Amino acid sequence: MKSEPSVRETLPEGLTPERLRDMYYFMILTRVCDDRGFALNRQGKIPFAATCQGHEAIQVAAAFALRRGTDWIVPYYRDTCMALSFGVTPREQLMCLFARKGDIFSSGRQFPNHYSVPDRHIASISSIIAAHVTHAVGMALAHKMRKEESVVLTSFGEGSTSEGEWHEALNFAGIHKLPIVFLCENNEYAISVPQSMQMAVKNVADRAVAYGLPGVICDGTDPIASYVTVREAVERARAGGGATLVEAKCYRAMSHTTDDNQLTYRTPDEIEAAKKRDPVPRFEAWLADRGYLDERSAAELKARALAEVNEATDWAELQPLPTPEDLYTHVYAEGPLS
Amino acid sequence: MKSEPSVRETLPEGLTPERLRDMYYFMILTRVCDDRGFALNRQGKIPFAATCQGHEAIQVAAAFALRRGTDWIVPYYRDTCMALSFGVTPREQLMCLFARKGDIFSSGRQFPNHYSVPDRHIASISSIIAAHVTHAVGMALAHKMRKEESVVLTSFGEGSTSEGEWHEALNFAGIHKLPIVFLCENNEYAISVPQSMQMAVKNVADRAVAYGLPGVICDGTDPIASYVTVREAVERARAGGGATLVEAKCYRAMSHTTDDNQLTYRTPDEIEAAKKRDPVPRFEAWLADRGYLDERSAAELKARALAEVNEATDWAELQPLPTPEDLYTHVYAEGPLS
Amino acid sequence: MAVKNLLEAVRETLHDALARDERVFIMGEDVGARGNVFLITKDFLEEFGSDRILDTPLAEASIVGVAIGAAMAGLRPIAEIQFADFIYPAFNQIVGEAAKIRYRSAGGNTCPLVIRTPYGGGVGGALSHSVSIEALFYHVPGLKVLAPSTPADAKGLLNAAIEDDDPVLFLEHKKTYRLIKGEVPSGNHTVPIGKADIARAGRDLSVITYGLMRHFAVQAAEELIKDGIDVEVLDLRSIRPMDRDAILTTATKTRKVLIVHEDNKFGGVGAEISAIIAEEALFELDAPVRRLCGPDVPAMGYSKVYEDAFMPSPERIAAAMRDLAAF
Amino acid sequence: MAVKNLLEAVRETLHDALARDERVFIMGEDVGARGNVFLITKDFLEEFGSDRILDTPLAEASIVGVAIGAAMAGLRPIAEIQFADFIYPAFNQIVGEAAKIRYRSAGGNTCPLVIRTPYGGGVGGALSHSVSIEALFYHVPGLKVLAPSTPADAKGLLNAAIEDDDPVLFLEHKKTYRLIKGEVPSGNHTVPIGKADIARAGRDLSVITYGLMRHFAVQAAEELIKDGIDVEVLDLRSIRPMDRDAILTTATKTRKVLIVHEDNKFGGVGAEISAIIAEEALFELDAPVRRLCGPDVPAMGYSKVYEDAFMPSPERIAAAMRDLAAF
Ligand SMILES: Cc1ncc(C[n+]2csc(CCOP(=O)(O)OP(=O)(O)O)c2C)c(N)n1
Ligand SMILES: Cc1ncc(C[n+]2csc(CCOP(=O)(O)OP(=O)(O)O)c2C)c(N)n1
Ligand SMILES: [Mg+2]
Ligand SMILES: [Mg+2]
Repeated sequence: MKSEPSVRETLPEGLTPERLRDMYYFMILTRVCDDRGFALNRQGKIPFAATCQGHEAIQVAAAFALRRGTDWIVPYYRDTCMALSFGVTPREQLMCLFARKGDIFSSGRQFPNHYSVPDRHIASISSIIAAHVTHAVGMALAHKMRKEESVVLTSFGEGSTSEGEWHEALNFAGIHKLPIVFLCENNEYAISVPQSMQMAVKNVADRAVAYGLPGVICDGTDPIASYVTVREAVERARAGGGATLVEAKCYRAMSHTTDDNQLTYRTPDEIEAAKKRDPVPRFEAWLADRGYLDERSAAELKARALAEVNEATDWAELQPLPTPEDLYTHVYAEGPLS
Repeated sequence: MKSEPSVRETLPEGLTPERLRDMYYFMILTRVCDDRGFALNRQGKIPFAATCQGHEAIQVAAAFALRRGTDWIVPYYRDTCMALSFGVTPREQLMCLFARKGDIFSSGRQFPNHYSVPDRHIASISSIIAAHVTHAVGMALAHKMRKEESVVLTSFGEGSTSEGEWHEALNFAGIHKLPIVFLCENNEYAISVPQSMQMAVKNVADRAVAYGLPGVICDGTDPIASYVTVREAVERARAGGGATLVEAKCYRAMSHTTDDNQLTYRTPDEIEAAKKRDPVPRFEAWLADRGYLDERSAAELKARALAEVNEATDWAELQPLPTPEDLYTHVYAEGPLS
Repeated sequence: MAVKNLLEAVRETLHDALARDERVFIMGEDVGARGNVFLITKDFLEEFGSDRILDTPLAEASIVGVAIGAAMAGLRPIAEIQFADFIYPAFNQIVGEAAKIRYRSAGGNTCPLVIRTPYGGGVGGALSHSVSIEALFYHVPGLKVLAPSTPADAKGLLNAAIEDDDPVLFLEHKKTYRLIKGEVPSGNHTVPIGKADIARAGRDLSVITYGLMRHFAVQAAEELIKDGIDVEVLDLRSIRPMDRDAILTTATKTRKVLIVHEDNKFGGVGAEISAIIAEEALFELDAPVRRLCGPDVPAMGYSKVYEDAFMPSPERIAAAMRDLAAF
Repeated sequence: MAVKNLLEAVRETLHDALARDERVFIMGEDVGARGNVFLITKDFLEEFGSDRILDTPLAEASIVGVAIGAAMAGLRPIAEIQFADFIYPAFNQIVGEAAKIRYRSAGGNTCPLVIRTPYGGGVGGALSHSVSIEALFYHVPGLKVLAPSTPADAKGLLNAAIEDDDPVLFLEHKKTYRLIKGEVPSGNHTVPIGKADIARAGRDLSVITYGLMRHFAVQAAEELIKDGIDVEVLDLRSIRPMDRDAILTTATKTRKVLIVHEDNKFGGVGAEISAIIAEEALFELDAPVRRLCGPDVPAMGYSKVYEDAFMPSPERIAAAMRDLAAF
């Protein structure tokens, strides 16, 4: 860590040294959870895990830019850090990794990271890319109809913007000036397909004009810049200014999932180079430089994160599996029919 | 008709006085066919007809801007004038109106104006809005793969641009720089839904940037301006410059179809005002002013158009209907199965 | 009770639901100023305002997708697909999403959504405005699929659908809109989902059907009774869930079953009806389980010749009944 | 003949078709550098170039729609949907368009298109990577639906599909990719579309099935023969067109039929199989036509407990066989 004298500066509205440390904590907590998922997979304890490494900054920023208890998120499968920063606990995260009966997102029915915690304002998604974006729009429509203050933030990758449903969602939100933020986490790849084969434009944000929406870009590896950008979009939505398309430039630091092998489509050099963009050590250095975080408290936070995740792992592993009878629950309100 | 001395001027490349008169002829021929469809419907002789009144200029211009025998069109149900200008005969048009067995587009299976004349480079469409746009893209892809000179022009209304498939089509064409022209005939309505409830942008052409395509606008009621605009797009495509989104501003001068009643959603004043934009008399005056057309030849052409359509009507009406057995043809190459 | 046609019954039901429950709203193409292409929502825009009578963009996936989101947020959307032929672009939202939301979230999220759409032929709709879609959806767990045939059932089942806590696909046969009239109970009349209706009681053979064909079957039955052949007609009304008991009861009662639907035969709803009987009542039968259905061609065409050749008619149904009775 | 697993058979067939016929090309998500998520198109990009091995945008409707246009223009596209669960957004293009192009244009346009997709469970695919989709498509006239279960049939039917002049949906069961090995004829081996295969001849009862379940059924049959119960196993291979003759032949031969498929029971392919028998061979049967299928719940879940509870197993199939044999 650099040893320059610490620089104090005025923080963006809504951020305090306290909250900065919280943001940092959720980033490292996420990193431990993320590594844990891949480790459990290697140990053969779970069949599958996805990563969000490289996306932590924009995700924690998005969660912090929203008003908890009022606003909603409709995240996608890569949003571990957004979820943990929006109220999901490490135990809940590990329960879905272990697909236990007590997994509150889906009772072990969906792949990990398919969050659903209605009472904490996190809506359910499937694995079908972009299908949740129109749902987020419908939720925002309901909030507007009921004259509620709530803003909806929904996220997706840059590849998802190729889906027809994504187009229909943004078009609808633009027409009705809905209180929603469309967050694109542009990590340059859709599994193996690079952005250049996904679209003919340089920025996903360039697509906003087609819907009469502002399109803004931020460095998705910088939590402060990301926070400022998302917050502005959220408050515009809350003030009746309608939707915004936010593009956060980031990078997927690992293979798409434990089922993928990134070396089949990108070079070791590219992967190495990307490591320099890792948001976690960079934010830690930024905080330290400014005296928001000293080595001791950083070490403490890391220890706490590790302890939390260890505890959650041991606990979740011991929780009961679903039973064969559980296959038949929640088909219809009345139970299984026909 | 005004009696000023006639003004000669240089014509856009590809146009001659001869071709101008041909364009005019196809416009009036179309108008007679169009009125005939509605008249036959009122007489109870056919159950359904659609109109293209108000769209004639852009449609004839598009057909003339293409290279017959080389280029392809994938038109939509409103493109009567484009079809007649691209080789469809009045007899063929009346055969589809009467749903006769000999209807070459579909043997009386589809609604009128669902053209399909492969040997004249007109591809088949269904009634499912925007579904044909990806097909046009696939045809352009095939032409590019085979290194052919052909350009594909596909058309649709402004409402069609809301469909997800439309987005996917333009995105694909943009990525692969395909030789295709996307022609939007913006008549301000999708049945009863005005453009303002269809999209949050003023111009459909504004959507082109989302696909890295040029988006250009022309007065779709002016055949010359339309010709120049489409031709430039066609030649850009042929030269390897990729796709263009052309927006032709026009107006649907009548109800959506014989099943619709425009008075439920637009005022008599609006309808009256739009009459001033009728492309046919305006082009006739333009030609006359410049001495390309005198009253006598205009009258001759009108008489010829009426005679052609009368002959086609009488002839088509006498053609045999499909037989019940015809229900079973062309299900699979091998015939009906299972 | 007032006599109404099926279209009026649907219109009245939608109107009363909008007036009764502020969570209810309607979204679809041309449902506003135009009042829907069949005029089902005529004047609703003036009465309920553009917030609750939403003219949507021309985009079916988002019509359903946005409605799903609104349903997840606690509203009771009634989404309209202008013609059943145009529901295909929304297939992902209906089958991949709506049907699985409760299940995938273990009950955390729900999707109380009604999707209304006019289907079927006989009105000159040509290749792309005549399709029957029930067989493309009735296989999907998590969905309910209703196909009422009388104005009273249209009202009763539509009310039940609106009150239901799960997604319901509500199919309205275009030909029944003005052709079929009947008494409609006033007030908030509901018909339980999943219960078939004996349209005509009989002793000699059973016709199991739904939608427009219920009426054609009853018409044919009235012909046959003149020759002393007494046909029972069972109208399923609800295709998923399906009334197994009613199917098995009529099959074992008359011991001869003819299944009739307009949709293509192969893999149609009739296949499941027949399979239920073959599994549960095989030895109660005196004749093979027959199916009279639309032929296995992609669609009925625009020419009336095609339409007539495609659709089962009262005459063809009567002939099939006689045939089976004589077996 | 070389012994290969089903994945290798598909890969070899695609490779040879690309080498043989320049009209053939492959388009889909991650089929290029990645070589498909199961590595089926591994190294194709290097060998055939990016013109013929097309990494598409993440947009299924256009994967199929663009392939349709290319097919209309005379090419022979092989479109890949990465997982069957993601074919829903392309439903309109497959059902509304591809299936009707020849018919609607009275033969003027054709659509020689192959759509390949991996389906089915048993590989930990969770709720959205395990679905069976055959019942959502086999009802559609104009389409062909194939579901091979052996490497040899995968090759033979895929070649037949590529040569076919109409759209073919080609279903590859994920679990068979590496599990199922067998001899694969070299060269341009084809298997006729619409012909079932007797996987095991037997006297006492017939199992009619397809896909992975063919192997589970044969396995179960080998158990039962130890007790002297001799089971015939018919593998449909082609779901549309369906081999009615083979179905009726085995049904009338053993007089007892058990239908087995992994897909949900209600409205599944088994319904049509049963209905064909109930219509044509009812009085040749000594037992009800039974169906052993996936339960009527939206999906199998991520936990292996759900997968095991959902999928018919050799043990469950054997039990159902014993039950029926004892009837
Ligand atoms: C409709 C659909 N098609 C394909 C897939 C398979 N798939 C899962 S993730 C993915 C790539 C997504 O890329 P992007 O949207 O950029 O998000 P990222 O994973 O890069 O964060 C694909 C193709 C899917 N889940 N859903
Ligand atoms: C997928 C689909 N949805 C709905 C319809 C019904 N419909 C037919 S034409 C039309 C309006 C089309 O408007 P636009 O694209 O602007 O073309 P225009 O008719 O104005 O030329 C609608 C909604 C359809 N044919 N297909
Ligand atoms: Mg990405
Ligand atoms: Mg329009």
